Amino acid sequence: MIPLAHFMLISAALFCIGLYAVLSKRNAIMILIGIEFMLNAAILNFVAFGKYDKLHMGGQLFALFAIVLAAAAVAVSLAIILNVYTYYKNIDPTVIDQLRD
Amino acid sequence: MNEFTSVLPELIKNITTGMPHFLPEIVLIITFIVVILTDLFYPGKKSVHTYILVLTGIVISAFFTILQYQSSVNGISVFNDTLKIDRIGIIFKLLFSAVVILYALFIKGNTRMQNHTKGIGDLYMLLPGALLGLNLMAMASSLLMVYLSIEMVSLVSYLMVGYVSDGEKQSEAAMKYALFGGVCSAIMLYGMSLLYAFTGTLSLSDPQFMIRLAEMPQSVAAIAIILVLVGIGFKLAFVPLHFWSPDVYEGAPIPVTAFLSTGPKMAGFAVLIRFMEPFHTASNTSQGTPVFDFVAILSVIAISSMIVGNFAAIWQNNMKRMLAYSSIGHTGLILMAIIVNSNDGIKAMLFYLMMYSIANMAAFMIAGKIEERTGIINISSYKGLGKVYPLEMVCFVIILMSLTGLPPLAGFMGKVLIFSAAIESYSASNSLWMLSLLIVAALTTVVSLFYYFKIPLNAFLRQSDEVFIVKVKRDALSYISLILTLLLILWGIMPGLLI
Amino acid sequence: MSLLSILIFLPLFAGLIIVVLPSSVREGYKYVALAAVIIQVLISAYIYLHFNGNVFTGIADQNKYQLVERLPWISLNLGAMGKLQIDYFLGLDGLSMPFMLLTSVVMLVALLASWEIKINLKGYFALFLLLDTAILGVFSALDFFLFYIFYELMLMPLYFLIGIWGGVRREYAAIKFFLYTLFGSVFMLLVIIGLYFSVTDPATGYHTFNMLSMMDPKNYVEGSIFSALAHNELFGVSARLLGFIVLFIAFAIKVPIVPLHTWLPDAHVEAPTPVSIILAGILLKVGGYGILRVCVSIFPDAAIQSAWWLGLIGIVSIIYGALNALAQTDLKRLVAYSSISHMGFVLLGIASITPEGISGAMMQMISHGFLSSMLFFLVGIIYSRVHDREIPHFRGLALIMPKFSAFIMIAFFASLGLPGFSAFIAEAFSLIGAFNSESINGLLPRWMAVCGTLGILLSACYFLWTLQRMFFGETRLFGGEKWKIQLTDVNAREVTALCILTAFALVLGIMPSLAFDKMNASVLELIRLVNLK
Amino acid sequence: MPLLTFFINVFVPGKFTRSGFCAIASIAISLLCSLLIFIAMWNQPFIHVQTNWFTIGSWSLNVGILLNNLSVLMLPLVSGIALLVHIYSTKYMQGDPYLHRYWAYLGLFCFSMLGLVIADNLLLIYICWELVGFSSYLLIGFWFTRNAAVQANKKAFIMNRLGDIGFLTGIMILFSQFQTLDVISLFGEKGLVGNAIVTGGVWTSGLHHMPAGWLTFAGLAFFLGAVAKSAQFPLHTWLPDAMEGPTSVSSLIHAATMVAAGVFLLARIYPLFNDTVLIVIAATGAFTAFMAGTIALTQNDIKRILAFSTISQLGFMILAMGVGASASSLFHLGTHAFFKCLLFLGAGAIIHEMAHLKEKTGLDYDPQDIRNMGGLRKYMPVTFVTMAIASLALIAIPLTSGYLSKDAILIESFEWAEGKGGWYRLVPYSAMITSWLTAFYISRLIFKVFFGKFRLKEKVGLHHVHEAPPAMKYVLVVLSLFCLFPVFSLNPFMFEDAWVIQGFPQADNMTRINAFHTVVPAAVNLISVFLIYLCFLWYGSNKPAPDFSKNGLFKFSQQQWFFDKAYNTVFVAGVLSFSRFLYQFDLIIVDGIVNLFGTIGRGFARISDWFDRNIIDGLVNLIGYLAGKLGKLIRKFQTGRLQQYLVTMLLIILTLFIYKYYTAAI
Repeated sequence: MIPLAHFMLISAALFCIGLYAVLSKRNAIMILIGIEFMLNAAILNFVAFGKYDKLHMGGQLFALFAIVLAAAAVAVSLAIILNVYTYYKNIDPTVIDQLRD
Repeated sequence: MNEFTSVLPELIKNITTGMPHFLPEIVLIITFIVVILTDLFYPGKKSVHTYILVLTGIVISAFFTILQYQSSVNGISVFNDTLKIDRIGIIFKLLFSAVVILYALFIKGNTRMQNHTKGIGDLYMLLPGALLGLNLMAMASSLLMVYLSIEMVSLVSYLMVGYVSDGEKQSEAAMKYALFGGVCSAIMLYGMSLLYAFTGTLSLSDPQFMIRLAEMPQSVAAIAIILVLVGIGFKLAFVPLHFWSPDVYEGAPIPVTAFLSTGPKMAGFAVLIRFMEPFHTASNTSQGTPVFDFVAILSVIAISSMIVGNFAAIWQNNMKRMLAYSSIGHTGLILMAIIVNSNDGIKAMLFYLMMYSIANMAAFMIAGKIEERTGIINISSYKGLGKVYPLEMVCFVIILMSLTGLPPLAGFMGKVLIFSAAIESYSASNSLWMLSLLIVAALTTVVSLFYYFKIPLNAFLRQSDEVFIVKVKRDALSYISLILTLLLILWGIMPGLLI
Repeated sequence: MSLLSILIFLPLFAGLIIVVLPSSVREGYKYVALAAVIIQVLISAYIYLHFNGNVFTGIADQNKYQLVERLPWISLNLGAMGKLQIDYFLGLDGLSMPFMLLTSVVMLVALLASWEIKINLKGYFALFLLLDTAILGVFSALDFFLFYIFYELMLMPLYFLIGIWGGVRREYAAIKFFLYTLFGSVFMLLVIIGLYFSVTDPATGYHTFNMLSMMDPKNYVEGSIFSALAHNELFGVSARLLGFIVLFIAFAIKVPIVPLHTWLPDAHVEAPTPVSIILAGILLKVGGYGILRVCVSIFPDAAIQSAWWLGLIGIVSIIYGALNALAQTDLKRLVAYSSISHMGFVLLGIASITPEGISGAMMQMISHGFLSSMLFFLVGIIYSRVHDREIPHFRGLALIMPKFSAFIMIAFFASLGLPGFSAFIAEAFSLIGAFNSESINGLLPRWMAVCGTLGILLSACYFLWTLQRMFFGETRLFGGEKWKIQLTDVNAREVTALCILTAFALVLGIMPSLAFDKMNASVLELIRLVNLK
Repeated sequence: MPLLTFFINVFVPGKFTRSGFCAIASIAISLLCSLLIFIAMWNQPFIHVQTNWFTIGSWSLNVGILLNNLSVLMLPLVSGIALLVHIYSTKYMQGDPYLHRYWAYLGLFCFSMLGLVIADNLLLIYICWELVGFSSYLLIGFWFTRNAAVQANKKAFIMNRLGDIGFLTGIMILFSQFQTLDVISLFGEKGLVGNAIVTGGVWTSGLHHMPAGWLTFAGLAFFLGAVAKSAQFPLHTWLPDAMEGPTSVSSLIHAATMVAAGVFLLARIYPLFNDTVLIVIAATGAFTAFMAGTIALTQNDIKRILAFSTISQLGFMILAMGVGASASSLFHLGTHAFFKCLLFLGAGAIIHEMAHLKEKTGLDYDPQDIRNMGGLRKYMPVTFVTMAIASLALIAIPLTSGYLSKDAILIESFEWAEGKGGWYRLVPYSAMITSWLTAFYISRLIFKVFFGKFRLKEKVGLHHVHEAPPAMKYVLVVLSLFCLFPVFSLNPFMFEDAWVIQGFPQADNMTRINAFHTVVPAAVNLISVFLIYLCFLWYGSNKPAPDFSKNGLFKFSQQQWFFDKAYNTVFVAGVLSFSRFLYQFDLIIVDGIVNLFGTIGRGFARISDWFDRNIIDGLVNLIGYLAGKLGKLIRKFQTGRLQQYLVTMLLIILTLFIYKYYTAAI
């Protein structure tokens, strides 16, 4: 039996790694991956704590939905990034800054 | 597993009894599927069929929603407490339907969208989906549904922004929107997972939710709640989650911008109300310290939103960007009504939202029409347009007056109601936050005048250097915006018609 | 539908007619407007003749208003807040009745001055009539909410009237005017709502926007923000005082007082002549009227507390405005600053809270309404002829425009308080009231009134100096012979307008009882109310 | 009954008449009524008729007319002189293109002056007071194309305005204290002013009281009004400038009537003054009289000499008021009105002729400069005789009216000074010196103008110069009759027998000192006669006398000449240079101060204008600027880079966390 704290630690670590990737990477795809990390951190939490919610299975349910939605979001995002690439020939978000004040 | 089988029939019963209450949404789902199919089989370039179908579907769904109004005085929870149908939710749903219908009309009237190479059918197809998401947001009463509906609306919005990708800017806007949204929803999800971890339930109306949360250390609970607020705030675009909005509003096609500034934003408020509900019932019943001090944090957010939105708007030259900032300012103002958190506050908020969405829609319609006809997107190029488009520009001015909050227009009544609620709350609580909110709201109203009035300034007060040789033709959009303007005047003089 | 409503909405109706008329009859617009305004003058004259000053004392008693009209208008059920009840509530008493007549007459003159407007006639006359409605509404509204709506409604048409038909820097002037006024009125709105929650209607028990209920301390909810007994404080200042200050600032911007006056010279200078006439003739009075009707009546205790400061502001405005007028080289700017100076007397009179002072202030507002209209009209005549109004550019105009010079002499001397004209009585009694104040209620020290007399001297200085520079001496014009031809004497239309104004100023100067009789009882009632606290 | 007709008639001149005839007719009717009233009312109890004018608050202002000795004396005086001037003007102003305006202005003046005289209410007096000033403004600037005229009328009006301020302040004080402005109830027998008491530094009347300082202040304030109107030091400089107007106007307004209004006012409100104020009044009067007399010595413009002389005589009247001799003051007012008017009209006739001459010969010279005249005695005999009589009256030679009134003042002031002693004696002595100066300057004028040779003779023939036209001539004659003693008193030597003096309550605060009654007139007259003689020696000769060189004089006794020379160097030259000095002082310092105030005022105006544009407007703009800056600052964050957005956002959220953490911990 792995203590709950470990799940939490790992999920927190995952979240932070994801966040770091989001903030530091110079590539939109890598940012997307960072987002996935963060999502998965949350999903991990849900599943881990779902153990206390056997009746409704809320955690597991949520995890499933989240996975599906994450996939959809990634698909949409990838399509959009592709679109960006066709115009900019680049997917570095620091370069793409035409819209600004 | 046995435990589960014992509750299974009850669960199923729960679902079947809930179905009638879900009728409007079912209609939307059916419309959605039918539209996909129609568009597949009758792909005509203008997609007239899809257009008509979408409108019909939405109208039917709205009709069912109206039917629900009588039966939902006390609020009905369906689907195991995931959805809650009450009057506020229904009003929101009706508002969404209205906004989406206007949106559809807008797309229909916008020739640039109509002439797009990819055809317009896919965009119509998204409308029922968007409305479905919005409706769910209005009804969501569990964390799962909150996340689900928000993501649904987000996905649809990403697609809308990226859909007519005919330029660098637009694709950039879509990318920013999607990535920013992704990060925010991930953060929100993490917050939700923490909340789930602390409370063991997803339902917001479950009493356990609050009891358990109150047992947690305040700072820890606060972290989870703030993380969830990030997700909601992304939809509302309040400070500091507003960064995406000017860029995306500018980059997106005008009808989409119009939609983004109204639909999802209103839904965000609906979700925020839902999310805060248990906290308030808890603080009303129990004597102890509140679990989370929404007043302070939302006041800070509201004040900074009003300041950032209104002051940054002063310098904008791009019409859409200006409206983006101004809508950040309006968000701050509407948050005031939420902070008051009384029945009056919500009523005031609903009235204000209604005015705001109509005015914003109409404003974008006119701006879109002008952009389409003359290619003008900058306010400084509006010079002399008052003579070319007298009807449109007069409407525009009235709309902007309403947004500023000048009597006798609906915007003024909205402001009065919100201020009334805030002052009432202040006189009850003597909270310093309320007072500072009021003062900032009043000050930023003056500031807002400054940038809104750049448009009449250019359109009427200045003479154009060049002669417009565009053909002045009034089309459906002109008349729709005229009707909306008249509505603003009517509600300003007779607000009793609404409430 | 009482006569008052007809009076108020008649211009709006005419405006709508102008909007829907096709542009092929654009020459007819002004006649439609003229017809509306003439009917308006007739109605207000009728009201004036049937107004019994001793019966209709007004102030805090609804039964003592003339032509009361009270209809439920907005009725919103707001749950916990009770019922939001807003009435369509109109009425006239001795404080507002003179202004109705003033508005009608000045509007007529402004319309006559509008003959010079050449572009975009439809928009112009529609906005003009909308403005007319708003002003009449302000003067007759007794529901605070209604008052505020009319009050704000004035801004919009003015913004466009200045902005579209104005002078070179019209954009700046228009937005400055708008921002200033909005700044005041937004905060006023907060106080209005605060008052709403503090006051209940004794008849229904609901909160109310009724101004008359707000004047009675009995109607205040116990412990509410503006309740006199609760002694609430905001930022360390008594809430009632703060409310008074906020309302005062809102109206004082209109009056205007130093140092909130800088919109005025710009707005006046850039506005087209008719709008300058309306601005100076009526709009400034809205401020003074508001102070009397709202600030002093609803917050009498705070008014007494701050009377000293009000008086000081009045004095500073008088002297500061006059000194600035002395330094101007633009004739219109000079007149604008003289307005500031003259309106200082109004403030001084009001601050004294004596019958003489307040009556003097009322009289000063009325008289200034006629005289400043006349001055701006005259300036407009020169400007329309040669598009220049720099004082040094003209000399010896009396030789080539004798009739015009005669009118300008009348206007100047009437403005500087020559006996026989209304301004004299007004200024003298504002000052007498202010002086008397120390003996009667001890609000204003006597030196204030003595300082105020300086304003009379200074006004003589700047007006006479101008007269000497522009009108006397041998003719010498900046534009040479060309100007000499362009500077034709006044025509029949202008003479009509000027004669109307002169007649009013003169009649009121010789028979001030025509005005005083109508307002005496109201003024006394107001003072009784204030002293009642 | 005469009251009613009179009331109607007073308003007739107010109507703007287009022709001189109409104006003359109306003023004649006024005169007739005035005379009737005068006969009916003199030494009768006063009549006071009131009507409600308007009500303000609960206080009603009743106005009406008050006829007592004071006003009924003034009535025929004003209307009489006005009539004469009207008649005179028909000729004098003939041919002026704006003649109808002239009549209208004169009408307005007569109306307001008569109104001023009979008004029973301080406010009404004030109104007429201002109207008088206004019509004077119009008349001074009648030739509005002349720059000097316009400057002068502006100056006159503004200086009068300064006085009006004082008047108004006085009214405010009285109103505040007594709640009425009615002259009778204020100043009548048992009036409120008399009943008010000053105790312990508090001035109390009924329920109202204020610090006693305000009593003095009120007196001074009213006096300020009188100072401006009657051209006393230091507000006298407008009067010489006002000579830019037509001469007939100068004679009516600036010599006979309007300037006397100040004295009239003092007489009306006499009970108000306390000792301090009275001393100020006396001192001011004495100083003005002396100063103006000295200045008049060296003037060359005929009208200016007369103007300074007027100031000087007004000083006498004010002085008389100050010493409590109000009856003599008013007496002098009456006599002075006639002879000064006559002098002006005579001067007008001369100027008229000189101007004609100038037109005919085309020479360029100043028709008002006495240095250009001389020997006119032969050509204008009537003018000469009448003016001579007037001059004698001015000098106060026995048998003239001036003798009666001026001696009355002198004697009473000596008596007053005797009662007070000390420095107060300066007042009568300076008055006495002034009357000698008077003798000197007026005879200088007469001799220079009428004696000797015409100084432009080399260039033109004098045959062009002839007597004034009949309308002017007869006016002069009539006026000169009024300069003689019988009109005022049957006893040519005792002023106390004059009916005017007897018509007013005698000042009883001084003891009659018989010695003065003989010594003073004797001293005055003897030295005056001597001075006239001296003048005749200097100016009446055919030689260029003012040049005090040895060969420039008659062959009179050398010895006397030495005496003269010593006298000259020590005394005359001293006086003359003092006179010049005073004139310079007047021109540079007093006028300079007035102008300085103007400049300072304008400077202030500029400063406040600058302040307005830069500071106040600047503050407003600064707020706008700051708002703009704030907006720009916020825009800085909108870099367009996604990750920067996210970082900012997360940092803010982190701050919120920290804030929450600490507030929760506490």
